[in-house]
Amino acid sequence: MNDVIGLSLVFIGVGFFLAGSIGLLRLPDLLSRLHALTKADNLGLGLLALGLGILAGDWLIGLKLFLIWLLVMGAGAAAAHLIAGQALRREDSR
Amino acid sequence: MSWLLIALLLLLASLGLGLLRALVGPSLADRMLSVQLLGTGGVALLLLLSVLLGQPALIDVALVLALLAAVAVAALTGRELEHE
Amino acid sequence: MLSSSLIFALTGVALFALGLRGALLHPALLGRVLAINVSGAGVFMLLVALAYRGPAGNPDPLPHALVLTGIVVAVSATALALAMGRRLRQLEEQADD
Amino acid sequence: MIIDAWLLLDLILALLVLALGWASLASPDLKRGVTLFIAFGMLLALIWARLRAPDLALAEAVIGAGLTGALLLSALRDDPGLERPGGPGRDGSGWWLGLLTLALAGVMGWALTHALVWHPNSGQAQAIAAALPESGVSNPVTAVLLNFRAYDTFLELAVLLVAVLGILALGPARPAYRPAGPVLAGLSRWLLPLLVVTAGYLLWVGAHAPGGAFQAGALLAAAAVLLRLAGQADAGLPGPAARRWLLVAGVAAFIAVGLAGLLGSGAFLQYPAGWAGSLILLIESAATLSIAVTLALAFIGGRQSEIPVSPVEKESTPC
Repeated sequence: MNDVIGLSLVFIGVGFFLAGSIGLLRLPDLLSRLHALTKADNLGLGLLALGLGILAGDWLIGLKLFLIWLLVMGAGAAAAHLIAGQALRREDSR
Repeated sequence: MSWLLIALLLLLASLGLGLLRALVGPSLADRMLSVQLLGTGGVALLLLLSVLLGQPALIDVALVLALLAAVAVAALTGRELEHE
Repeated sequence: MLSSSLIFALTGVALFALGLRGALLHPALLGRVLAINVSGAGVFMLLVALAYRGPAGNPDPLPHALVLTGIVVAVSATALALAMGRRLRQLEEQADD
Repeated sequence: MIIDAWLLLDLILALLVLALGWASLASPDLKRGVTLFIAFGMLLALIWARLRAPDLALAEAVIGAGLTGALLLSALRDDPGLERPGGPGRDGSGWWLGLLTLALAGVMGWALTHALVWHPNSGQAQAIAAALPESGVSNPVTAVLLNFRAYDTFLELAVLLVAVLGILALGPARPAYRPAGPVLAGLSRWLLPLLVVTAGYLLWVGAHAPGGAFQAGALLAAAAVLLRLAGQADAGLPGPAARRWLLVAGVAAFIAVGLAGLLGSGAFLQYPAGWAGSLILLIESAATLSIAVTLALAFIGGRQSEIPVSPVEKESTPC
């Protein structure tokens, strides 16, 4: 049972990654791509890590995966700000 | 286990699609965004690989990649010269 | 007979050649430094691919150790090359004045 | 079926890495080229992980994906002239040089294919695995680096020292970065401790799992790079005298342990029985600091004496 739940979470997570990549390719302008991508990826990684944690069945590994997810989320939010800021600065200077 | 391998392939396909944005651009920020995706997706890929290859050390690699992806974006968006 | 080892060994050769061509032909100094890094990555990939034989066996750690030192030397050599490029540019500017 | 899926994975990875390598060199805009090169480095880290080389994946994640890119970007920022064509003219000779490298690649690829298809693996991996219990550590890569082939690592640290001396001799430091805005300042405030703690973890764990002095040192250097990007001109490095000591610490530890071995066991770098593990940790700790300071100074790009370092600094100090 745990295996089924874990695997489903992994696949839903991968689905979010696919959605994010397709968004990155198809959305018309930079800022909408930025929003779509960072949200989809962080959610995708979270679900995938949760699924793998359930599959591993080891709370220590689960904790490590959770910490990595927190780290990626924090860094991702900052990175999105920095990239958006850089894009705006470049537009100003043109 | 082979279900995880399918997940891994799908994830890699997703990263490949994202990298197309890095190749075509057009703006530099688009390419940075693609690098950001590769960082997050790379972490996910490493976590899956660590289970599939039976190498728990790859979780450490995922941690380090997550840390360095943030440093890389900081370097990419680095400010201009101090005295200008 | 296609194997993982062969795929990455051939990719390594291709990267090496790509980098070598860039190191010879890239118009800008920084581009040539970049190209040398790409060709170095090709050599590393060749070594790691040769250390890896089949998914079952444990890979040979000796090439891994060589490549590890190689990665660190490559980054410091890159830094030295960039510092030399900068000095070269300064000397050229002085000569122009 | 399972084997085929792995091969498909390998083919996709190989194609992606080739495309990124090609695109980063073909780009006329060098900042774009370096951005693609950072992606190239991240992909390499994934490939090393795939090829069961986690030690390399760690090093590549820090250096290929981070430090090299940061170095190239700071050079580009400091001297936009690097983008201009320079060096001898190559008009007309380009096509045959390209053809020549293509031919070289063909010959190498043909030879490799033959070698891989016809020749089995040598027994080296088994030999190393058999000698591993005597090495004092259980991570085979660390055993090779610091016991079986410690000479190589010793000389490599000497090479790093020479490189950084060259950089220091070539001129003053690159100009510092502006003080960070709120986002970058916030990021570095919580990222820095994590980088330092992870570096310590990798150094400690290197004895029995992937990690070790190179990865830990590079991670510490990444922390220094982040500090400098956030506006701290000296990248958090200590004063000039301490810097010199730290730069030579790795080589010095190697020489000290090597000479002690010479006196004790009659051979340079021969560890006395039972002491190998502790001596390796001692050398690795010193090497970590040396590598970190070396790479941080490489990023700073020269002596910090001839320019006003930053408005906050009271006086400029020679290094």
